[in-house]
Amino acid sequence: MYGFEAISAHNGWAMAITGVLIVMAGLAILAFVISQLHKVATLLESGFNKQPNQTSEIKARPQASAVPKPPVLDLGEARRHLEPLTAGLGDSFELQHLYKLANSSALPHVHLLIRSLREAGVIIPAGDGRFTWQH
Amino acid sequence: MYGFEAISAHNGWAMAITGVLIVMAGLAILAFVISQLHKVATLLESGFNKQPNQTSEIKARPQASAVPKPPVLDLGEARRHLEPLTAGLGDSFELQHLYKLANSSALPHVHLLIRSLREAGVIIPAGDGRFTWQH
Amino acid sequence: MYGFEAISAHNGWAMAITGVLIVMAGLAILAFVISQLHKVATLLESGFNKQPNQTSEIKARPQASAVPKPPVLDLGEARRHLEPLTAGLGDSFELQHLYKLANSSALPHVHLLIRSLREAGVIIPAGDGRFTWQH
Amino acid sequence: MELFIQFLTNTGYYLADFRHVIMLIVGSVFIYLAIAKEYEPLLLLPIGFGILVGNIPFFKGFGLGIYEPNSVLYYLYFGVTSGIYPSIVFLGLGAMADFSSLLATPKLMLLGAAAQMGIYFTFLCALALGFLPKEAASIGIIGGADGPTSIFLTAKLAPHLIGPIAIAAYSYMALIPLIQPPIMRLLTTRNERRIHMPEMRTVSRTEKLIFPAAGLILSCFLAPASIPLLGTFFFGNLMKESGVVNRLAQTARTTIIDTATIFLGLTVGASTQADVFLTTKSVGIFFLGAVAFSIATASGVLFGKIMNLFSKEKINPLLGAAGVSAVPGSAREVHMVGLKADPTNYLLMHAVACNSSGVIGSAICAGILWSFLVK
Amino acid sequence: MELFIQFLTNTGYYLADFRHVIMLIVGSVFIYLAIAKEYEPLLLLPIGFGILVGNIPFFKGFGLGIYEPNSVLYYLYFGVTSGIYPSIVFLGLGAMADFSSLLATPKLMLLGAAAQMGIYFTFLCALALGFLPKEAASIGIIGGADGPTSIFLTAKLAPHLIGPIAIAAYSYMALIPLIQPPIMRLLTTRNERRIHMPEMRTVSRTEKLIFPAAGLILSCFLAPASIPLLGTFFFGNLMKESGVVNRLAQTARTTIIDTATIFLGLTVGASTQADVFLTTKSVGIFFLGAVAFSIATASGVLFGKIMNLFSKEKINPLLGAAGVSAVPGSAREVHMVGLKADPTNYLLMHAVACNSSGVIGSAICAGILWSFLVK
Amino acid sequence: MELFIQFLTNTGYYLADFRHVIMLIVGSVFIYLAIAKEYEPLLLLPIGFGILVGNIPFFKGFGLGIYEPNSVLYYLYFGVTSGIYPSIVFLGLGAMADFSSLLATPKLMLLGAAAQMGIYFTFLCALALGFLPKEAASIGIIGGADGPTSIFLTAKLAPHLIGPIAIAAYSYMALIPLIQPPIMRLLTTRNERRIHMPEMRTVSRTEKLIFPAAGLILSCFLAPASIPLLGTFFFGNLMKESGVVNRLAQTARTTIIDTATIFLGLTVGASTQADVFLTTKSVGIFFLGAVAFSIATASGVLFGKIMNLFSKEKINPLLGAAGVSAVPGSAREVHMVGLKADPTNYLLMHAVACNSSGVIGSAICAGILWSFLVK
Ligand code: NA
Ligand code: NA
Ligand code: NA
Repeated sequence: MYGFEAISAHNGWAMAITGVLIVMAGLAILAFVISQLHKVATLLESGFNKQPNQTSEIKARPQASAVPKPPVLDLGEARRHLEPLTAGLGDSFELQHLYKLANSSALPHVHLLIRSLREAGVIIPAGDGRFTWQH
Repeated sequence: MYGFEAISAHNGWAMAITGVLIVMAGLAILAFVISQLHKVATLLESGFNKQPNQTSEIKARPQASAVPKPPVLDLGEARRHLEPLTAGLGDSFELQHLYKLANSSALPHVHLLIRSLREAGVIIPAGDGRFTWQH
Repeated sequence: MYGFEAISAHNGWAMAITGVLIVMAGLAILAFVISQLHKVATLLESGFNKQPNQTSEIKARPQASAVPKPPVLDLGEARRHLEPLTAGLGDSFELQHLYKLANSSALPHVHLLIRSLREAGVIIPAGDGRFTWQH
Repeated sequence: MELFIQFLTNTGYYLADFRHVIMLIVGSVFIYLAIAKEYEPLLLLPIGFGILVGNIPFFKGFGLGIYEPNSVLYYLYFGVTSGIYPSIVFLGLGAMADFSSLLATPKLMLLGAAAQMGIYFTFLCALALGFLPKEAASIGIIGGADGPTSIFLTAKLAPHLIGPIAIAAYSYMALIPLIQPPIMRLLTTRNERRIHMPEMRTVSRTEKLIFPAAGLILSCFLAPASIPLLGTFFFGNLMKESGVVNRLAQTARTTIIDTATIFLGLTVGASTQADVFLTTKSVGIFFLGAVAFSIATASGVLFGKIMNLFSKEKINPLLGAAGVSAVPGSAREVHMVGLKADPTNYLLMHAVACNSSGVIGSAICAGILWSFLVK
Repeated sequence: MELFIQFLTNTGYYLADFRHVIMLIVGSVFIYLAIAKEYEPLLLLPIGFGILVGNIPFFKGFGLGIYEPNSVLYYLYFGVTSGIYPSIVFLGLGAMADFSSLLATPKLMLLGAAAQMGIYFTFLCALALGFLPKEAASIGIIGGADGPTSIFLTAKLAPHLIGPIAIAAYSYMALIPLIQPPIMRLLTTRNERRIHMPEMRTVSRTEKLIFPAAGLILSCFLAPASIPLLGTFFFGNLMKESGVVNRLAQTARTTIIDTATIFLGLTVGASTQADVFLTTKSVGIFFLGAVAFSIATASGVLFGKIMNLFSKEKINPLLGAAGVSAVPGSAREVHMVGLKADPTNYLLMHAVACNSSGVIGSAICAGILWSFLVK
Repeated sequence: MELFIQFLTNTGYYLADFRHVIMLIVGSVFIYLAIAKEYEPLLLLPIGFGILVGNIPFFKGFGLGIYEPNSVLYYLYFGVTSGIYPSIVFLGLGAMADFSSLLATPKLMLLGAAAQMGIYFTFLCALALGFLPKEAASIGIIGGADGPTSIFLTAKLAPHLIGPIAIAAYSYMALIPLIQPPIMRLLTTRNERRIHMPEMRTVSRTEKLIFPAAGLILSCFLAPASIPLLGTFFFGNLMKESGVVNRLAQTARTTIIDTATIFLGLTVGASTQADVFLTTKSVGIFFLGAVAFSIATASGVLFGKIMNLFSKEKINPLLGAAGVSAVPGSAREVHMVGLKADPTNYLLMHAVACNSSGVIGSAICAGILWSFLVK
């Protein structure tokens, strides 16, 4: 069976038209929702912005409770304290993560510390802007 | 059943001899074909060499139609034009690919542009001689 | 069926107690064995330490039999000798491995050679402290 | 001795006939296009070599062929017939995709929808040519210009056509630079091609984070049957945009998609065994594939012109051609044609937006057709 | 026209009911926690999105749902029901783990053992609440605070509960920072929290090399049923420590574990279809999950205090809380609480030792319970 | 209480007998050789640890053992029994292989062919010792000195022997440095060993691009049954040489082959359960394995000498020993022995050429034997 006959026989017209309508409708709805998204976004921003503050207060908290502890600047010891923190991040990690963890573990002068670990080559690049521990 | 008896019973001699002959013949043929390959190669070279020319003419074409457009040298804009091009290449890419794409997208002074993107650290190494966009 | 009735009916008490005992016992044994491990270790050290010596004698052997061969310092040739060695190591490798292989292949002045290959950019970093051949 | 004879009668040299030769040539052409012309090499090279592998004559019932259970190829091919590879490829594509341009100019989505008309038009043509409905739907989906989507739907509706449909889909995707530009020029005036699109607004991270979830729910509530494709697609994109699971997103857009691509291409190629592939049906499929791509392009462009009739803010109708996706080929063609008309006219980013919606659009169509015809 | 109607009646919009809405909200909350709060994002994000995917209403018997054979989700979910994913995840965890601190202070292993009491206590509670023994065991294992272990045992004993148990396990692991500290403080005096642990000795390479083999043999001789978890776990660790197969260890702790994590999370999430998930059993499971974590923490801490009664060299009882593993969350909590009591008190490394033994401990418990209840 | 007894009677401590102890020692030796001696660590380490895992005594019919359906090990082992892992490993090997030296000196291929005589000689010996034909063929293939090839053929012809044959093949590959040099010295004069090979011509990219396709067609037309190995092998090599799909080639030669290697090694090791492994057959297999390697080496060297009788341009017969592949071990041994005889004699590149052809040769032999014996 061929031609229009075949099409009608298999209910082709209905399927084609319905199909077109549905995909049009679907993407139109999606397009509309997207166009409204920035409004929803602004509403939610607050929610997502909680994170920075909250982490920053984490930073604040231990900083407060931490009495400056010079000996930590001995890199060997520093590493022994930091390395376990990064275990969870896989074998390579981004410095900002290490920084967050280090802070939450209340080590003093974290910035200074990590930088010196970098300079001492204890923390080495692992490509893609990630780093790993020198073995 | 053991010994020669077992071998003949299982048609071992035939299999062994046939097997040796076939593998010898097979690799001999292969060796011969390989030894002739460089002739086929020289014939085909032309075909494969079409590519450089063809790409180079691609280079040529848009260059012609492109009026120098200084503002593009603003790296931010440059990136907005180039980054989508690299989407198809996965998250990291080789500079030569970016270069080809950039050319075919008719941006002016592509070389200059890409170099400055590198220098500005907008394009950063991703190991294995590949590069990616600084995020 | 609920409460203690259910527990006893399903032989729960037995399982719970047995379970606790077994895991306790198991980890206790493991803990004890671990605490003795360093003794076993010191015994075995000898075994594992054979390796360095043995490799070092490998180093020694060919060195002896190798008459200094200046032309090898032509990097192109050097590469042709070394690259196949690294085939087995995958597409990137650690310099120390290359070094070992190079030694066992009795090339002269291996250290000098590899360093110059690095400097000449014939061997390039591939991230994670591994290296690969410049293509 | 008779062992020797018997072995020889099982060699390819003895079993080969002209059809194998034809297919081996086809495979070689694919490889040549991939390497020398760099047409979609990530697809054409594996498929091309797969065609070689699949068309080495062998003694059937031996456990070697891709259609013989327990053969290695059979198991690797299972990822195609089950729809797993397409689903995984979409995971990786999602982890690569950047929807900012789409989020910035949502109305371009309609162009992505319009381009899908090619699917239904081809579906009707296929019916008219006497294909069964399920076959016709699988052929129509070629117009979506999405390899994985075509393979997925065909695997569900007409698995015996996976080979020809996949080959047709990928061939025409590779030929986009030859197919689309003439159609675009034919249907647009120089002035239309010169229309500049407005600068895009920057999109907030939150929008990018909400989109995958919203997109999944809206698309799949409408066409649940597109879950296997859009579910992983939006999941991959959320992993990428979230920024908190970078190692997963990284793996998804590298190893995972690469592995799926390798085995998808190799086995789809190998599924084109001469005896099942060289049929009149395949000829029809290739003819209809060309129709599909052309109509899809045309309807996208024309819809763009229609939109201009009703909205005062004119859009460049060329963008409609990018609605067929064929990522990223068509977007680049649109960009090039636009540049030809006006060297300062940068359509690329907007074209990419149409591309993305084209991908979503044809996945939805696959869901629709599947639910129409599954019973 | 009736086709149109019939299609609409198959859309999610028509099929959805309030339960789907609930689950979609749950999924969104998981995603929100993962992104905004960064609670265990590697787990919560895939699971959360999986919940969305699994709760899009669709017409059953269509080959779409995760419980319908031949659906893509069904095949991906097979890695969960068969126990393959958990086993592979343990391979990667082993290739990441560093046992030096455990090797340096073996007696801390007892704390890891003690924390497992939470498992058996919860097991009894579950029985008392009327759960069947196999269900009760699967619920109890939540107290092990190891996602893969819980999923593995549940897949073997009570596959119909994989969804709720996995969700409960991972939720509470994400909530460790809220659950553990109060319990620790409640059960310890300030002076106990201030106890410093002695400097650790350095561990020789040979010890690290012998441990995986010794650990495998000792643990699995006792509980052979834990082979699927501990076999790969110790294998991964040996690959890492040996230093002679770095490329394998590297692949194991990156691509392999990432891939398993992606599909484990996605499909476990998708397995929470509203109709099978929203049951009173799930409520009970969540309640018991909280019990499990609390008791586990408590028993770890209390056992630490008991040990102090008998040994002159006092240990810090807080470390007991790290015995529940929940790597690395609990170790960090212990460290933080210790620091609160005395800013110079660094418990992290010792807590990590307890963590490791907690992982081994609960894998052994899974083996024990499985062998008790399999018949 | 009786529960406790009953549990104890299921522990390894109760079930273990001397055979388990033997196997555990064997496994430990493998691990020791891999780590301390660095003999083929990528193979010996996973296999060694697998032997430990497979020989922990457990209660049968429990769903734990590698031979019990539904066990995790059973599913992972499926990649071996189905032949998928070997096929995938060859994909990665192809993506690593560099055929330039082979393309530059094609006649060396004959040495690779000659070395395969070891396979057929061992096949006859095995028959003579009373092994069944299918077993004998699987044992003979050990002479190919290719792990994946041996495993593939054995999985097809005599799956019950996978364990011993794989162990034998890999053990002798690790022992190449002890087996080959004496044979080489025995069969060659100092002057022969000192023969220098001519400088190699440089090979054009086009040749490298044509070779994979030509190699596939020529080898598999002759022995179609080697498609599963050579199909992926040449595919991997084309991906590498094409240079247009670097990301795929890169994934193939890293993650894909690493993953296959890990699970292949682990499960092959675990398949050596004491009760199925410690048989007189295994003893015979190990004896025949030694024969296979020795004969293969000898026939390669002798064939080199024969070639010298007929061609005026002499080749160094040592190269014949590299025809057994055992990549890259044998090539290195040839190089070393050559250096011993003349410190300026660099045979490495030519030896690598023989290696490559040895790999192709034994894959063809696997195809031949399979097609002989499958029926
Ligand atoms: Na599309
Ligand atoms: Na635990
Ligand atoms: Na071989």
